Amino acid sequence: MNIFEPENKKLVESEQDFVVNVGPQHPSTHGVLHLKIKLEGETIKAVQPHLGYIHRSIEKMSEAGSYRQFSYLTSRMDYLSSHMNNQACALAVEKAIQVEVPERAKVIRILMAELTRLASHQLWWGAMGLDLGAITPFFIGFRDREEILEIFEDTCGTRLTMNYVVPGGVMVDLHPDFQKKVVAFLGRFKKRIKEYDDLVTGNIIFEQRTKGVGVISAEDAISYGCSGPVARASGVSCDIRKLHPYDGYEKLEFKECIETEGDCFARYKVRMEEMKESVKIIEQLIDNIPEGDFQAKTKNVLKPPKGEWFTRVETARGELGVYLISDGTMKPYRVKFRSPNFSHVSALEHMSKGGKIGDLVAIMATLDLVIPDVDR
Amino acid sequence: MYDFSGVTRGIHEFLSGHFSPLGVTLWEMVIAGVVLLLSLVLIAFTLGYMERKVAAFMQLRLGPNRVGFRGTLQIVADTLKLLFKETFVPQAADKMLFNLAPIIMVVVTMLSLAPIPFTETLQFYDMNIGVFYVSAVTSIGVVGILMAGWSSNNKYSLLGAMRSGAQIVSYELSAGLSIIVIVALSGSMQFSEIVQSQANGWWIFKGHIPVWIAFVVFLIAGTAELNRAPFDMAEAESELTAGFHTEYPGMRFAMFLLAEYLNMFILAAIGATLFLGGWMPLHIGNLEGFNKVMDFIPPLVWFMGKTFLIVFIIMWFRWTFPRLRIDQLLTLEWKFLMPISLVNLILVALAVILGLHF
Amino acid sequence: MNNEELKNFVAAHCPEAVAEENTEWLNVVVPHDKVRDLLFTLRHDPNTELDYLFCLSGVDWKTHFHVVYHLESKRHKHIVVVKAKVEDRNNPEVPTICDIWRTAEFHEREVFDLFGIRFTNHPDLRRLFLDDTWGFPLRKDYQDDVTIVSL
Amino acid sequence: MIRYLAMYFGSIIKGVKSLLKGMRLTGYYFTHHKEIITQQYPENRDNVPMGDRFRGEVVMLHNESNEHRCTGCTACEIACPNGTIKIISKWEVNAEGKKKKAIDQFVYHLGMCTFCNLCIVSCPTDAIVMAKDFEHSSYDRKTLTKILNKPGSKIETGVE
Repeated sequence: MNIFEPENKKLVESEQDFVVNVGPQHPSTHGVLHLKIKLEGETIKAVQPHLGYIHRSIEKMSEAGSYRQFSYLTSRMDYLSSHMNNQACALAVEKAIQVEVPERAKVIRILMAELTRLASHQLWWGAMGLDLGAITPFFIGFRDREEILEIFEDTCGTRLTMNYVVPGGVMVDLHPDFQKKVVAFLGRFKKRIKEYDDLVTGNIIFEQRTKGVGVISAEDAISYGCSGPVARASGVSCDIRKLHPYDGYEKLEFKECIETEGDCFARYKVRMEEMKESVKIIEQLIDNIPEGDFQAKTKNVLKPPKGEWFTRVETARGELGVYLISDGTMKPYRVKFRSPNFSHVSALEHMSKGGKIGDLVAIMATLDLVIPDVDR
Repeated sequence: MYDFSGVTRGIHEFLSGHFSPLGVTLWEMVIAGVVLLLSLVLIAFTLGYMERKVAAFMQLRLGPNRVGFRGTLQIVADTLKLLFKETFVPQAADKMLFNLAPIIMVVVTMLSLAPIPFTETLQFYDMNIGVFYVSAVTSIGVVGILMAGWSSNNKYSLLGAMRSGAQIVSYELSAGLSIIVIVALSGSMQFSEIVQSQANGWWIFKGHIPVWIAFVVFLIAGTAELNRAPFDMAEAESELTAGFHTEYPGMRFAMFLLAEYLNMFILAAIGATLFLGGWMPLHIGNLEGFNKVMDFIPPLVWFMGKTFLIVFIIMWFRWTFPRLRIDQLLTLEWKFLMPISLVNLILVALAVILGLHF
Repeated sequence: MNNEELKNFVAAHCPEAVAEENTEWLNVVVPHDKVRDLLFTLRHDPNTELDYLFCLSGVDWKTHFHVVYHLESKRHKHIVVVKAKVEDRNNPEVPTICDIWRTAEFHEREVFDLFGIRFTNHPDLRRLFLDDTWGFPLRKDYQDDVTIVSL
Repeated sequence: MIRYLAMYFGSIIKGVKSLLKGMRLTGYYFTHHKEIITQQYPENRDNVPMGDRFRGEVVMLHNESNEHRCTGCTACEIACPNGTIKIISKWEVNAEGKKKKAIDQFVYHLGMCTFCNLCIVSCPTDAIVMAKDFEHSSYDRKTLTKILNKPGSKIETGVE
């Protein structure tokens, strides 16, 4: 029954092995990821991730805070989709204390989540250009992301770690200018996304760098626990918004972007498509935000009954799971965050084996790793 | 109309009045050297400033604008900063080669500047094998890179140096072949004669399609020889942090930078001389008035204008394109540029032999 | 399969399994030495085919540990939660499943790092985030007066 | 043979076209300086574009007669996830001769604050708000510990 064959995990076997440390401070690891790669010339023979450089034990810290307090920490996990992280925590707590969220709050949450996804993908697009050696996309991506962050700043007060979604709804009501600004931004962005295509998508060098690189098959993607755009690029249907809808995603019309090639270019295409879908979702909602409360009435101190709840949310990077266990007191007994990037890092070796160093960089760029999310 | 020979003659006569003939020669060499060095530093500063501004405007930024008028002195400030930095040598490095590498890079670059005609009279040494000399000397630069990469005792540096070696050796071929096109057309390897052969029209206009192809090939191969994006495999910031000069601090690093910018200038100057007529003004057929106006612009301005145009194109490449992978880089050379330029050369040779060119 | 059918399926293959009441998905608690066989069956049986391990976490219940496997089937769209119960706090051991789901390799290393639960036959069981001298911070009896400042 | 040649040159032409597309975009930005988005920070300090609700730091509101609205209920202290706020209270005798709890010092550790807004939301009397000031950098960590109630300030009448 044991189909398991132990692989030799020792990286340096002889003096001839050429082992290079990529990271913890390296321009293309987007943070403090440390990879040990074994090379033969330019070809990668083995990749070994070393994690923990930014481990803050958010799960342990969450056990110390109350149910209202712990979710602000999750903004610091995947800081590029902090809204969705907060949303996942809020959903878990709401499930536990059985609170019905008002319609208006749900719509605001979706709007914010999709704007976050847009901003995250814009940053990814820019950073990916940077990884592949083109520096200009970085600035163009950031220019558009900046506008979204300004919208966030208006409503939430903060640009990156918002802590806007709280159990029971959202923290404060939308800014009066919110709708106007979002509509104006979408109008501009729909024109600008063509620039993205001009500069990168059609570019022959970019295509050569990404097509057929870092291929992961559908079975492997599932087995490695890949989710989000990475799994969808391999043809796995895994959009939580479709499969297990939350906060009213079931009422919206949008497409789950699926490619089948499973290479870097497919992942790129999926994310580009997702941006367009996010724009569509926002357009469906922005003109008819229901009136009403933005927050349900909840008790001051939240005390869920004994039990455990699991919520799954589609962040910009994939599936975020929050596993919340309560022992009946006012503090969570155990919180586990299933972060998408953690699984993607484990799939890194499978994807990049046999490729060149340049391929490794391209793969890491299209996996869209956020290291604080890996280490937590 | 504009002539530097008066100035040089004046200096020569002034010196002859005070020194023996040997002393005059020595002094003249010193003066030429100082002028050369100063102009090189000036050129490198200009290019550094230009690169920053071009990059900034292409990236929706303002670029340097704090030090000096519109940031013109920023590069001077940076140089001063690099000068004051500690110049350490890594413990495990091969100290002699480590210190020698940047010097080789800069010396080679300066050597290759000798035969380039800035104007008809402003030329350091007009040798009859100028083109050959330049392509021979510039390829020594790779030795400097290999030395830097190997002696740093750093794996990134070594990888970068090896990449650069493979790259420069391959791209030398198509760059050379595209230069030979012009040599075949003008029938000389002497830069001054090549420029003179373009008196009735630049090669890019006279030579039609083969010269256009040669020009494009020259631009691509030249960019690759410069180790600049999209061919910056030797540095490849996101892959190898800084490639062969990862370990170099302070002024030694600045020398690599100086060499890079000067190489870019030299490449652009060669391109301008061979394809765009060097210091020759633009003349259009029989438009006498137009030609007169064009003649009025000093040759040095013509030369610099053309050179900086090519420099701008190279910068434009850099700030637009992603980097190639090392195997694609070699594929581009051996499967595309090399066959194309070979066929092109045969076409040109036939045209020259049959007297078909204009 | 719905939860009831899944429950019967699990009961048929692993009689020791205890199902928990009032849960969204089927939760079964299994002794740690039986969990590998059960998981292998759940993964490879065409009726269940739980091919997506989306969460692997450890829980310290003070008297015992749980290693919780959240499994989903991409084809049948059902979800099963399997909990391996580890009684021995001093030398907790659970057989590895990283040959069944590749993603388990890192997740098991994380659980080992934070709880000190050893996964037997794991190919590369090293600490993931913390260094070797560190304790197991997510255990409830973990004491660290230096780095933990309670408010 | 012809097909291969056509493919060969076709790929070249397609590639060059795609490259020129990108160069057209960067060329457009190079020549259109009105698209530049850089802001000159220290110069535009007076009118930095900022959101209305920007969270810079926690401040306590005081009216003209140096009165604040904080009752010292410690709701913010409890709500704060990382112990940023510490309220030191004292007993005060009010006009009617009754002893009443009032704040002595409202200590705010800016260095620990994550600007999560939970204290503002929890405050029942709207005594504290988020200010827009964002230039907090300092060479001495001690300057980041602030006392928010002004010296000599009192609680506003009518605030319970």
